[in-house]
Amino acid sequence: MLNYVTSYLNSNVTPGQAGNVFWAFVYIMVVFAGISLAVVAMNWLERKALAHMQVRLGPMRVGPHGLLQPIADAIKLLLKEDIIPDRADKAVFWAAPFMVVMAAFTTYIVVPFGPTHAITDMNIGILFMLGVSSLGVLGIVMAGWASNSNYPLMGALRSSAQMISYEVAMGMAVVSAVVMTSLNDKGVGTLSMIGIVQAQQQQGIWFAFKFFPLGFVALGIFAIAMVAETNRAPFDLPEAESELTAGFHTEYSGFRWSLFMLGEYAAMIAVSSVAVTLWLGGWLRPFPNALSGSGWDFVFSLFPGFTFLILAGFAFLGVIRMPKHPYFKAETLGLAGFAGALGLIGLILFIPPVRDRIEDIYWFIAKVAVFMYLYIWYRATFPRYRFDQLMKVGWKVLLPTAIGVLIFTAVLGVTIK
Amino acid sequence: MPAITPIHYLILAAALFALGTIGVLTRRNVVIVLMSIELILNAVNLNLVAFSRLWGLQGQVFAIFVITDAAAEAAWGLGILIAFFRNRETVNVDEVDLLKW
Amino acid sequence: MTPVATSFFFYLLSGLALLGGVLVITRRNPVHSALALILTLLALAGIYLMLYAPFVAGVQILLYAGGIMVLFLFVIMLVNIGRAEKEKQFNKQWIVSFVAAAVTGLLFVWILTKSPLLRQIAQKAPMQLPEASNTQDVGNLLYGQYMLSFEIASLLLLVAIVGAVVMAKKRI
Amino acid sequence: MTADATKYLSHLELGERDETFLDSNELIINMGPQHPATHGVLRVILKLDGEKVLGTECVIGYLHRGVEKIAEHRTYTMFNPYVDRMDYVAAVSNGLGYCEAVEKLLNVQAPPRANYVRVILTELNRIASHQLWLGTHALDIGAMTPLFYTFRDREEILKIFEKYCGARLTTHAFRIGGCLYETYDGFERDVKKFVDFVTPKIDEYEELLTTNRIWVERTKGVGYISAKDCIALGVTGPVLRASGVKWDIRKAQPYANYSEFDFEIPTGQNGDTYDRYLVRLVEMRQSLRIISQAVERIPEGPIMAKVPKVIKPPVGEIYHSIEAPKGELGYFIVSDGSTQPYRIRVRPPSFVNLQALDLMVRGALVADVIAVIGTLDIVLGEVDR
Repeated sequence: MLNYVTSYLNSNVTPGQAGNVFWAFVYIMVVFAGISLAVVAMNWLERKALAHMQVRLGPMRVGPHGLLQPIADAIKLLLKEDIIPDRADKAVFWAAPFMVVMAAFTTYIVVPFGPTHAITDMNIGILFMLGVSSLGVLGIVMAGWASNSNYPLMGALRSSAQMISYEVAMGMAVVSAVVMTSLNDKGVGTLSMIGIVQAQQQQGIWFAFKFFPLGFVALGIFAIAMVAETNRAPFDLPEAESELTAGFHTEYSGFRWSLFMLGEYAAMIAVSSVAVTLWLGGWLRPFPNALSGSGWDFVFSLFPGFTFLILAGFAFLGVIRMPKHPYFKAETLGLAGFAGALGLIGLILFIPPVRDRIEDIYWFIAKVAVFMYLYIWYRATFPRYRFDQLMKVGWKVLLPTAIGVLIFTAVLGVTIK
Repeated sequence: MPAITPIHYLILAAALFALGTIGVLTRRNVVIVLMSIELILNAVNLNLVAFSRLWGLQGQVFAIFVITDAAAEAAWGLGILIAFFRNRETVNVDEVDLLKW
Repeated sequence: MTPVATSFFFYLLSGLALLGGVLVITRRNPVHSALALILTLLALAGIYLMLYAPFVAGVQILLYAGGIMVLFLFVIMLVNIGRAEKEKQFNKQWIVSFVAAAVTGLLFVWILTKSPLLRQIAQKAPMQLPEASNTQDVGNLLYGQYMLSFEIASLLLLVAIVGAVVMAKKRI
Repeated sequence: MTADATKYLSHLELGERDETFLDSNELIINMGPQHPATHGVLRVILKLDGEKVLGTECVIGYLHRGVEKIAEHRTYTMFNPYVDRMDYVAAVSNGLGYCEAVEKLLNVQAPPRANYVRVILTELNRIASHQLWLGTHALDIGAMTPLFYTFRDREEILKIFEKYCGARLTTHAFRIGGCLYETYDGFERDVKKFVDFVTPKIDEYEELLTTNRIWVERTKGVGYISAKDCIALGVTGPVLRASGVKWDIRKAQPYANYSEFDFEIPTGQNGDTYDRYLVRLVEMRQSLRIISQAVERIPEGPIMAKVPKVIKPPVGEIYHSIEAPKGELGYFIVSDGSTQPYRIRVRPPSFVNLQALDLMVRGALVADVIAVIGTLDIVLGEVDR
């Protein structure tokens, strides 16, 4: 038994490929917990960043700088009454949020956080990812229909139309990246998520910069389509607050509503990781060619530790700037503790064995974080599209561009190689 | 439990096919009739994929063709359904008894 | 990726598939039928994975569950009338149809269990299908041997799109 | 959607209801009175074909307090604070209109210094009202951020109001015959500082919106109304001017001492939501121009004219209108010679402008209804009174 557990550690494949059920389970648990935590952190970050962009402070009361706000929110949502409308279709109404969450979390099976840090590596990785994330539409349609109310129904109709339309452009952009993987000696590409990153490693270039500007345009199309796919501003028509009150989740409350939010944020992280994997080199560190050599490797491997130290520095700055009044004593101590914890993590990340294991995951998360920040930024900047304009952008701008990029990529791939 | 042989898959496919046939022949709602047709197509797909386990990948290729056909059929069937519904305000298949109205 | 606990997953998935199938043809509400059909489709996708056909499984999820079924739900929501649920659900000849279909099904099962040819099949050793290059192999076949069929299928889809638009549009 | 509400709707022909919304079947949606984008308690019944609007019906009166009736039981002075509660985001303008109407009835002239203070406060209030409009309008269209920017800057105006008369929103700043309070020390400095502060901020709003592609797409060509229709419906204010009619009571029939200032009346050509947005932004700049001229030239002297303790206007009637931020705000006062008005009728710009809603949104999409309600800049307190 113990042998079964330890034997995996010596292999260099994902637990799913190794067929090791124990480690696969461990990975699933870790990823699930990690994504839930990321959603919570994202919630806090979004509120804070958005607030600072909008000349306000955001959550400040619960914990130092509102750090405990997500926990307070979670408790509030769990304790709220779970209202099921009288004339709703109970079973479907009940199942819809779970469908959304399931679709969002299942995609993480194939997300490669590192060369071996994935639950499994599927031969059809990216196809699976697109397929499962498209199941999220079903949850939204179910929610809108089961509520038996006009606004949710309209939200669901908008949402399904929107997501189906943008999936097409998204798929085309993905295909152009997959075509790029086949530009090797054998001429054989791959759909596997790990394989795609390895192809970028072998070709020595991230696909965003391959055949410039083709790869970059494809990334741009994907980055726009993924915002529409996750129903975020400026494509948040299904839940357009000023038009449809709250769209498909108007009738939801409490725990079920929070499941929709969980699903939405998890889906955001999922599509961002697809973008990172396909175009931005997944777990690869930046500048692998220009700054190569073991010296630079060492420098880049120090990044995770320094990131945490900088964060700890910011938290410590917060401690210094805290009012000296005794009323704030508990908060000051809490923030100091938080800063200390961050600093400690940063120091641990400098220890060589940890440093080497964590580096891949760090670069992956850092790249995803950029996309998550973009989501917040979009939300603060853009007004909302109207439905017909949204369709126009999807079908008349993004799709033709994506097809053009695909054709040019294929032609260039055949001629230049 | 006995090991799973292709026969198991074929029996499952047969059962799904029978269910689909029952749906097509007995239900009045056009939408459900269309969905029963999807069931039948899936039973066929399962057969093809199960045989491809024995005789190579051609079965999978045919399964993909069947899925393509299913998509075309769904689009067209639902288009007819909407046109029909608009004219007759009903979705019952046994009320489609005129060639022209 | 080798399948583990094959018999357990086979019975689980086929149970789900059959449950979904039964629900599809018995529910009054077409939305419930559609959701049951999605259950069947996903269970079948799982079975395809067990049969070393990951690409078909992926296409099944992406196209069937994510595409076609959303179309179904969309249309059901458009034509959903409360009246239909209160009407008679089965047509007049349902007894005859049921018996005929059930007999067909039993016939299949009988053939599958008794036929000597199929007994051969049962004993035939499964082929080694390289799972890791499944997509590439299917792609080679699609764009090699079956190129013409592939193009015809694309034409079929085009016809279907045009046809659906013509049918469903109010005023052309 | 309850049955009783549909019964009285004439032009929507809601008698026949279908349970689906395909083809000839319409969907009827009740927008409001509890809806985030109806600016209060407006209820709009929408008849939709999918997302296309076939017709609308406004149901108003959820905020009706009977202001006009209350006036008949109050003396002229006692009624003064009530007018602040009509258009509560432009309370100063309301007060100005009422005070001037009664002054006209009494044949009293406010002293010049009072007129200058009145103009400064009213124009500040116009900016505040337009800022609130811009923030909420942008929020309705989906841009969250301008709301916070405009509220940050509106706060400075409210601070000046608070320093001047003690209230921020329902100011009750003016009295019949002038102003009750002398300006506080540093009033001029505060106003000048505000002008310097807010001028770059208006550019900031423009930076976020004017050339923003999505904003332009959402507002250009949306909610079109021609100059002819505007005049036929009695629509006034920025909505009228954006359709190309150069009509501003400050220029056309100058009141207070507007004739002494140099400012321009911005007009648009297209009569769509985008032009109304531009017109209002230019109006804010013009208001700043008026304020800076007024604050430079503010004369010394009394702040209150000689007005009898008990106001008893002679028998007669008067109609006096001013250019409120939202349009022509008119007061029609009938006096029977007693201390209380016999009848007061208010011509509220929001109420009249709201009539154009149906015309502007027919054939548009649901999202446009929101944009048009926003661009009409209605305040339900004034619509319902």
